[in-house]
Amino acid sequence: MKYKFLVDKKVVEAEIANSATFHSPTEIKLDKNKLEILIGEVQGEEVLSLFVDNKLHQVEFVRDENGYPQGIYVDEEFYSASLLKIDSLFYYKEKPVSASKSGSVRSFIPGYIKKIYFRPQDKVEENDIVLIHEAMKMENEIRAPKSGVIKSMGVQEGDNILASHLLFEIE
Amino acid sequence: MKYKFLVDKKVVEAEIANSATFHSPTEIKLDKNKLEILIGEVQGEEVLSLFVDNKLHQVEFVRDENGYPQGIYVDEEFYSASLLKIDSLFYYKEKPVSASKSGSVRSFIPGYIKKIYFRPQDKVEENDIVLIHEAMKMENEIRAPKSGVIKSMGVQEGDNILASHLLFEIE
Amino acid sequence: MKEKVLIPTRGVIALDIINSLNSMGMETLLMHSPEDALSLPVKLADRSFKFYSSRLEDSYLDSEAILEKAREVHADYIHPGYGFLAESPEFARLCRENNIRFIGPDARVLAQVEDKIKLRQTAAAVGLPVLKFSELIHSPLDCESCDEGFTYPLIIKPLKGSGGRGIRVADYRRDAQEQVANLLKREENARNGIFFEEFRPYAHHIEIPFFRDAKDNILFLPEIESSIQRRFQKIFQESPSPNVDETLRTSLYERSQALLKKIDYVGLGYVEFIVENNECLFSEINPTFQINTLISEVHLLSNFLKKQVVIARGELLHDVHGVRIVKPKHTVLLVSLMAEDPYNHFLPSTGQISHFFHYSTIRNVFKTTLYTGARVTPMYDPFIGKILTYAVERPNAINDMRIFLDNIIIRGIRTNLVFLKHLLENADLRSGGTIIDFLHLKFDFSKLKNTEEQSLVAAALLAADFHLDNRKKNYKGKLEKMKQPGFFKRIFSPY
Amino acid sequence: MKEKVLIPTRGVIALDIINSLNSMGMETLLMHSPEDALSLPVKLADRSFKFYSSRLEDSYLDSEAILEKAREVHADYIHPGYGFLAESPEFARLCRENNIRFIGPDARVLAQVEDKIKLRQTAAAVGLPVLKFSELIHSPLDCESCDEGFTYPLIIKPLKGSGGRGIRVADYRRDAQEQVANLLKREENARNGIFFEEFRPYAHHIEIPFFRDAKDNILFLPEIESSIQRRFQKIFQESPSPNVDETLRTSLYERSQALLKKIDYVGLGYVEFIVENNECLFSEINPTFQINTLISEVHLLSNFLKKQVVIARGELLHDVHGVRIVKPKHTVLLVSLMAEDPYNHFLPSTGQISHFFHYSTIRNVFKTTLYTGARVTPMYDPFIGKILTYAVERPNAINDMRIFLDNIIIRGIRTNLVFLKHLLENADLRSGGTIIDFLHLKFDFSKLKNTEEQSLVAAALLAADFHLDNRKKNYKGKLEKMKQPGFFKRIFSPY
Repeated sequence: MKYKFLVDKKVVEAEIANSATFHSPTEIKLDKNKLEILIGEVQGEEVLSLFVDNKLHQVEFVRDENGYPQGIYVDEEFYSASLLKIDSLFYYKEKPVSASKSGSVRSFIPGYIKKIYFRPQDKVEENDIVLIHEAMKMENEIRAPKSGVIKSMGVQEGDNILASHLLFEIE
Repeated sequence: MKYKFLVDKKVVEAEIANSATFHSPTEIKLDKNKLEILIGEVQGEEVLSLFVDNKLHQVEFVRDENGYPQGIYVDEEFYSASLLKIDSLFYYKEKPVSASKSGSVRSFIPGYIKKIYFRPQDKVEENDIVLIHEAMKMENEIRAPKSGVIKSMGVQEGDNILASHLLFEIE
Repeated sequence: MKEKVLIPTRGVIALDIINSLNSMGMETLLMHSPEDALSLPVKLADRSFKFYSSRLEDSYLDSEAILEKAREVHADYIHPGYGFLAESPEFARLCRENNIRFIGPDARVLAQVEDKIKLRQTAAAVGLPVLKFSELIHSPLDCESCDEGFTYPLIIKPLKGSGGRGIRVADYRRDAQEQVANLLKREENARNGIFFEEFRPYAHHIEIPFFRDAKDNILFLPEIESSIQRRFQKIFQESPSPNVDETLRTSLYERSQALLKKIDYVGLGYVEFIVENNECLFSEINPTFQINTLISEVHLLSNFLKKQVVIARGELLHDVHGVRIVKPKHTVLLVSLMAEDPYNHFLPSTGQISHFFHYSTIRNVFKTTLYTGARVTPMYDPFIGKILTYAVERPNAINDMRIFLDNIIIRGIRTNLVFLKHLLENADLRSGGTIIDFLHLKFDFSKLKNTEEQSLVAAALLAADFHLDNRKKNYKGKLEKMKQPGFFKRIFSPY
Repeated sequence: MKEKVLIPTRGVIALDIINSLNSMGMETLLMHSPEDALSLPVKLADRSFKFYSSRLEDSYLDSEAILEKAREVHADYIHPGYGFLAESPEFARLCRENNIRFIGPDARVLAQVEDKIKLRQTAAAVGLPVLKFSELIHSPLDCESCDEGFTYPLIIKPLKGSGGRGIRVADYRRDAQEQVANLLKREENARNGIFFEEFRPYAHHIEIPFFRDAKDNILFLPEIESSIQRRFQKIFQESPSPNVDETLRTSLYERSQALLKKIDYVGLGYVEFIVENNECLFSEINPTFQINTLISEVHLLSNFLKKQVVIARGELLHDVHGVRIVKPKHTVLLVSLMAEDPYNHFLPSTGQISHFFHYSTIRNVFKTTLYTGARVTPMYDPFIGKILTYAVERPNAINDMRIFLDNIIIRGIRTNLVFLKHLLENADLRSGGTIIDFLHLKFDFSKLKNTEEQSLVAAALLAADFHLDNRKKNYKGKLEKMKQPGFFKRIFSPY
């Protein structure tokens, strides 16, 4: 089988014998190079160790909600990646539609509401600082995405919130 | 409520207020002494931290198959223990019958069969060394519990075995 | 009867304090927020007491609650760590009034070092060249007058406060005005004011650690260079500095001595200088026990905190008469482990540690709050550990550090480990060219990835993953569309 | 092009070797048994290769398989660790024939130290008092003649072999005969024979670590006392020994030098003496890299293995001309962490590590194969780690060790940690009274538990457990008979 990937903006083609299970050292052709992959210990479904050219690697796959690769960590280093082709069949990936309503603002990381400068029904100008969202030592000034009226406040000063918590809505 | 325990051959009586849940610091009377117990973090059913007089302890309960205490590890130190009395009602514990057939010999810890000196049908005298069972660096000489004939061998030289594996039977 | 020390602080510094005090045979009583109930300090302290809330004002900053507990448990001392109440003259005064020894300089000294502008004026008065600063700023309008004689970019600093909190860099006046406006929204800044300070990207940040007692006996330790910072947090520190020669060193000590005598500083502290070419400009004094105290302990070969306690007792440094300067036998390095994702703009990364492993080696110390199962919460500082190595030759210390970083595995959160590894391979760092704006001027963040060879390994693994998945599917006789591709578990870790 | 070192060994020693070689910029190629596939060395080595079976004869003792792999990967060196093939003249010879450098003394030297009786005769010939030994024993019948002039208890030792394997103590002749009979059942003992040796319970076991090159240059390191042993495994080691004064030290060095010159020993080794009063009797020479090499590294402040490699290259010790004796600046302590249950006759304890945690401090090293998730198998040695501390003052080193042990948490198996903690609090140990039969004569195993206070805590916890259980039951309205009493989970661990 042939697989074509985009790895950090470089196209790489990999060829693997159909029969390969990697339970014995198995060669993968990569463009002009060759690498040998071997699965070490297995526990039930889970692979506990994996060798490339007899070198043990720490590997972490980052997949999208459909399970397709978005990237991979190899020994802590991250490589963006996407699948282009399997053998001759092209592979099209449908982007998930993100469900963000304009005017409603959510936290992008967990944190702590340090200060709030407006109350519901207050008028705000686009780019006004509505509140200070502190995550660890960083103070993030959360600004109004557009001018309008504060419809609702999702937080109070002193709240600890998780990521994508509704902070406020503007109408 | 009053509880009476045998802890390392010493009888100790403990008194606890019926309502005690230890979610707030709660006193336990022990003979002439007092200790305060507090449950710290809880995760679901599991208690993650436990304080005695504000000191965090690592605790491990050793229970018999009925769940009754046989001992307890406190900060790695072991205390044999058994319950004698709850309030006025005495508590009798029924000993489990151990199912060891005389003549059949089992390994008491996991290990490796280093050497076997007899074959099935061989005559053995009581106390003859039948095989060498090696666990880590220790060689354990496994002897015949009685005189007789080796009825069966449960192992071969070089076997790795687990605890209570049948080693051999004598008739 | 053991002496009791109440420790109302958290994190790595709490670990340092507990560990030192335990080895001194003192009883360690920790106060911790509910958020920190499962933290390592709670596990290592002799006893621990929970604040009722995790809000800073109701926990580590609640001097009332702390003093009440101190009275209740009959604490002999309070060690405030750093940050929080450690620099508060008010708190030091309250401790004295309650007959509890505050481990740190007394209220008088803390008040003197708290006001950064006054302190520089005092320093200038005794002949020290000081880092250029502006008039006090109380409104965005002040910027126009105050930035006179400064060139942008410049630094905006609150008059009081510490730990890099609230420090900003402004690239041009309008930027300055905006940032000043925002900074002044914070009540304490509005009250105390803020000021401008010159920004010297090519200079070095040098600290002189010292102990001084009431009889003007001073113990000086080898200078620490902590130029390399991110968001004004120290990332890489070393001692002695490769950028300080004997002449400069001597004058750093002399100037420090003059200033300390002038303000009659008693206790542990760090005199901070900005050094460029042969200029060394006084910046400020840090009056607290610090992360990098560990560096000085290696030079001193003894427990630093012991001396802090001696001075808190009002005694003299028994092994110092006049000025004693400790000469370095090693180059000591210290890097900061942060719960930040280097692949996502160094945003804080929080969660539970699913795997934690490190393999300790000789001449190396790793102090961290992490353990398998620990939680990193968004409540606090992303600083989660420090790693120290030392060797006679600087390059060996750097190599040892580099190798040790490979022997640390952390799963469950993202950390700056990769970043640190690349930092330690940076040619300018290895040649000693550590400067204040190092990360912008000398470090290539795009380098954070990808040797050619490694990306091939990545590709091979991706292919293997898909291939095994295909086989699985074929085996199950489902060839058509892959529903959930990927054979390997999402997180796959050999440790 | 990195030089390649093949490492056909396991456990802590493999970690030491991999770590040292990595820091020397050499490529580490590990060979491991299937049983060890998830072990730490596999994770830390550059590359690793699996033996096809876990039987010793087919793995770490399979010189054929090892040499074949060495040829296949073009290894420049083989480091055999200790035990296994490290002391085999045959294997050293095979390495040479295959043009692979064996890191250790050559076949000639190994053959000379292998035969313990011949070696003592050689030592006696150059004027060293030696530990009393008997004729060679080939049958239980020999005991009667051989124990002449000995007083029971005496020691029974195989002529060849190492690591405490096969060593026994006999309390009276009949006992000796039985044990001899059993020992002779082992083929190698039957072939090589065994012998008696005097047992001196109040003596000290002293080792002199050294490097010697082909030009008779010798580097001597401070002596190591390793008197305290269990089942002939070293438990507590320290250097320098509190029982060796300057005069004695000098004669230990002089005698070692004379013997080493006589047998023209080239490489790293340890000369072992039994010291009692002012007598010091030569016992044997250990020719391998060892667990306690770490102690010498602290004294030397440098990588020990580097010198081993230099000599394996056939070069001279570049920094030693004539005799160089390293003077100790610290007292260094080393304790052995064993997977043994101190509450069950120290039987080996095996299983998977559910929690592993240690908090590292300064002047302290913890080398262990443990990590959360690791498995301790019954296949091998229960030795799972070593802990080192050092300080200028011996009592401080002991205190640091004691405190550090409290900062280690291991769950899933039983270890000798409690035993070590009590050992470090033993008054005789603290006063330096470390003798060979220490554990029988000076250590109270019943002390392994139970301060009064602690057993009250135990009782309180038991009561709380039952009490909460009662409440639960009442709440559920079941008051009659308790089916599964106990509220807390069976294993309850705050870490």
